Amino acid sequence: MTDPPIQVLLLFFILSGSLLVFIFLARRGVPVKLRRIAGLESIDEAVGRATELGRPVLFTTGLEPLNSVTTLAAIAALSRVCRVCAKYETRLIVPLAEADVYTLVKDACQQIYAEEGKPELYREEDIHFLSTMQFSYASGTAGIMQREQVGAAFFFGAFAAESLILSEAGNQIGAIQVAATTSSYQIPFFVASCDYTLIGEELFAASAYLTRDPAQLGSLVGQDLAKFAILLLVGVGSALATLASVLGPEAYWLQAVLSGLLGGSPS
Amino acid sequence: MEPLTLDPFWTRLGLLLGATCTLAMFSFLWRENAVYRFFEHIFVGLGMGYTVAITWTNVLKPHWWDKRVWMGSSEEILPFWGLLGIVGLLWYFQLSKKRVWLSRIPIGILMGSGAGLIFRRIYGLFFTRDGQVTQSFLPLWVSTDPGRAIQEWKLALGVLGLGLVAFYSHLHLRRYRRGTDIPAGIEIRLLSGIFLALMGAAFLMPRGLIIAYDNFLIVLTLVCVLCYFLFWEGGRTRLASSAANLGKWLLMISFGATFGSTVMARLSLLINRAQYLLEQCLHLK
Amino acid sequence: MRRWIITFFTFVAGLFYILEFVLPSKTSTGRALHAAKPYVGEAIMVIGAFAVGLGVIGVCRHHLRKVMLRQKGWYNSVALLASMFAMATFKIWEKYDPPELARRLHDLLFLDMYNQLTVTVFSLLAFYVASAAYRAFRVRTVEAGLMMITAIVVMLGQIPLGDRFAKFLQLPWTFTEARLWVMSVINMAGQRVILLGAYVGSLAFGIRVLLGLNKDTLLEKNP
Amino acid sequence: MRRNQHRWIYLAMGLSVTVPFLFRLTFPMPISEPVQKTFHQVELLAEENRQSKRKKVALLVADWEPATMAEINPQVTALLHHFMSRDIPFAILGFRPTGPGLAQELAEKAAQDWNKEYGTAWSNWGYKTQMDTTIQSMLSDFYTVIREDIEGTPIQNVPVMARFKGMEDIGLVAEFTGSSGLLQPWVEFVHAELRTPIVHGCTGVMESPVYPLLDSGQIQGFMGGLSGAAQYEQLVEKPGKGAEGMAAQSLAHLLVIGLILAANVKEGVSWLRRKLWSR
Repeated sequence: MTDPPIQVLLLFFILSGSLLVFIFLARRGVPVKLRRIAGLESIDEAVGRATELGRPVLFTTGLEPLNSVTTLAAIAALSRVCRVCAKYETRLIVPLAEADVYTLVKDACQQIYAEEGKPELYREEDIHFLSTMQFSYASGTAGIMQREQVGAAFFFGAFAAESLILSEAGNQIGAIQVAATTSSYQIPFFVASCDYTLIGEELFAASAYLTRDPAQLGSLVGQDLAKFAILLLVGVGSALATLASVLGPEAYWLQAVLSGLLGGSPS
Repeated sequence: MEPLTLDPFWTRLGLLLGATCTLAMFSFLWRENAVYRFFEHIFVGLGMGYTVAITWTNVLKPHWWDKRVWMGSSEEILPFWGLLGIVGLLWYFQLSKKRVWLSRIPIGILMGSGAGLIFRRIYGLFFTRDGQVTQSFLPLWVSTDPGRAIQEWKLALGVLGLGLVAFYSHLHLRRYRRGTDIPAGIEIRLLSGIFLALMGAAFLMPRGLIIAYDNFLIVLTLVCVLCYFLFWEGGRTRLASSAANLGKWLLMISFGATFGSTVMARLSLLINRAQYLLEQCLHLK
Repeated sequence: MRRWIITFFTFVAGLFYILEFVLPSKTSTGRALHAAKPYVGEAIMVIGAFAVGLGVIGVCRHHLRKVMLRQKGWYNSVALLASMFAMATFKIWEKYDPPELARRLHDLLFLDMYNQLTVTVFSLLAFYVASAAYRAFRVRTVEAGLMMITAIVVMLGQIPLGDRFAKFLQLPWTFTEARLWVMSVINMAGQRVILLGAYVGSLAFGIRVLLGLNKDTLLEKNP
Repeated sequence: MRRNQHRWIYLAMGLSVTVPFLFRLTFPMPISEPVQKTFHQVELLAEENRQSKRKKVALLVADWEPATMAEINPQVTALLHHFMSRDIPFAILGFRPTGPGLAQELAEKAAQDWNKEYGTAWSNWGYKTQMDTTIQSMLSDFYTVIREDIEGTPIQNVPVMARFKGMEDIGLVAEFTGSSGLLQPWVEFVHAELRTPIVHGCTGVMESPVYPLLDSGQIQGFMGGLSGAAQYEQLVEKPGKGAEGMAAQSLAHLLVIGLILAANVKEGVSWLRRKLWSR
């Protein structure tokens, strides 16, 4: 393992610092307004439609275990869906691919039903731990979707090739589907087969948006700033590289600056 | 372990089972049915059993069980081993109603370790020598180098793309302006002018000084798509939201490309299945 | 109190990795942390692995109840439980030099059933890709149009007929070339940003988890 | 019809991959440059072996897994036919547990056509872990790393390896994999140090990151996906799974493109109808 160079540490310091500052500002009560995220309102709408049809709702959190941040964000969204389901008294089915996620989700759902004052609606057998093996999980989930004729399906989290298996199974039964994933190679398939897709980072924004948690909202602003900083960095780097390319190899000092900018420039 | 000998009975039984499983899974394409349901449950069971087995053989046995030292060499491992077992067993307080909070400790450890690891992962992925950000420092201008001279079609495509951008910004800004009271047409003409100049310049520029289109497009895509992922309403200037719209278009191109290139891999799998069923099981060759 | 204990463990687990990242490996603490890293990783892996038992308990409970009460489809549950125990047994047994029959059965379960099932479910994707393409790539918006055109160009770039087609149309490029260009320029940059955004989001989420600032990570709401 | 639409699509898809098998359809392929270069590199090795007394060995690095078998196996088969037809001795080595076994199977199948046998035509060094360090140790002291072949025979006693001294006797590295990051160590260590030519085979998805390596001359050729295999089969005049599979690929690709177009035509027609109706 190589040590990160000092300028990268500084960058991390700035990034984390801006995140922390905005988190605390937001917790202090500074209001934060977010841009509209297409597909987010669809969560309530989807659950509502499933309720009208008298069909259950399905939510799954993808393949990754509990120490993946994507999964955690998905669980945050799940808690919202669970709350809405409890409110509408709609059945919620959660097939899962990781045992540690299973334990947490089971607990969380029970608690949310209790908080909504409907503990009797919580059914432990509707939280399934299927298998950590990708395609066992996929075929199990697809089977559940077809058997229970779910009215709305949510695929939030990290997915691999099974993304299309899940969303096509939902399509065959005409479920309204919302997907959100950070796995960049699977987004096209969700875009192609789901009604709404949250692309990449929108998943994190969604979890902030839904929970209205000031800490999350604040950190979104911090994230924007961090991304802007990286954007600037790319701009500066490109400008330097352009300059170096124009001046030619004589400008060795420029090469040095460029390679000193981060871990080093591409040769 | 010596390899198993080929035995026609077992081979045939294996092929029979394999073919049944394959066909049962394919029957899902028609509709969900009892046969599929049965094999799906078997599949989930097998997967579950496999999970349990590899968790034991690949994780718990080599990394925990085999490390217990009842006697002899390293003394410091023993308490560590026991402690891990205790922390691991805390999971099972999940089953008790009263002390369920204890099961949150292993959950917390897992979540915390994941959160802490993020730093190194970001560093490794983006900021090392061949990291994704470092690799984006691309010269937008390349001096005469016949090896990297750009092809006409790329230029044409790029110009077409820019034309689209100009057209779209035009539309978008007009729509956007309706809500405000900026005098008509100023920024539209300005933007269109800049793009037209760029387009013309691309054709007129001497060959060696042509903007390296690939690099330019990469940086443009990076910037615009990044703008799409900005969420704070307060930071959305007109330029940013315009870039974000373009970013969405570029994202869609990227998605189309991913979709198209994955088709081949998926089809190969089906072709492999067809080979299995037709050749190995039915001996059609 | 309970909340503090949990947050403490979370924080310490994260702090270890952060310190390991930040402290230079030349200092003695840094060296110690580097040396300890594989062991900590191992320990966390082991802790995570213990959760599998809970999953098994959950599955057994669910399906045993089905079998006991003879609910609809109970025989499926029997199949599930039986295949689970068979697979676990034979897969573990396989490591301890079992008799030939056990190995035959293992191969039957693993190679002839499990592997074939996996590959088959995976290959269902070929069908789904086709029907998703039929449904999704309709030019209703500019976005869908761009997606469709790129997908078609890339697909034509993958088959030999595509390049003949390009020659027939007298295009200045072959589809193979165009595919590589789209993949390595726009696609690459797009994927890069998605990745970047996801990781920056992870960073923020990680910081909140470590400091226990999340309202909805469910860690805090203890009865 | 509308409700069962997806079934018709599935049926068409099923037919488009099975029909080429049943009727042995093949499509002739234009040979692409990377595949031509791969072929050329093997020919160069054959020529070199013909002229010198000490035959150089080709090293087949088998790093693929059952999941990518569909694409890689035909590539390897075609390459092995080429090796055997030109009497090039070769060795198999893998850094993924399943690779050497799969390669061995393919080699035995190919050997039947050319009357070759294990031991005299090729040797199999089996599965090794720790890729980076293993390759580096192979460079410094070959025989401490590779002691025995998979049958347990000491490497020096395998006939084909009798005159083998070390890594400089390897005339070509052919690396096959469906995962990323497994080619780079060969480029970084072996090619950088000994200038050993490297050719590569990968799945279609993994193709685009390989082109820069070919451009810079760090590898000498590669084939990607089934189409690469089909082209190579054409070059060695031994049509097999690749050509067959490619026919199915082409047909299925055309089907998907056709479906997209059909959907749009349908959409257009209904749009037109709405337009006319509203007048």
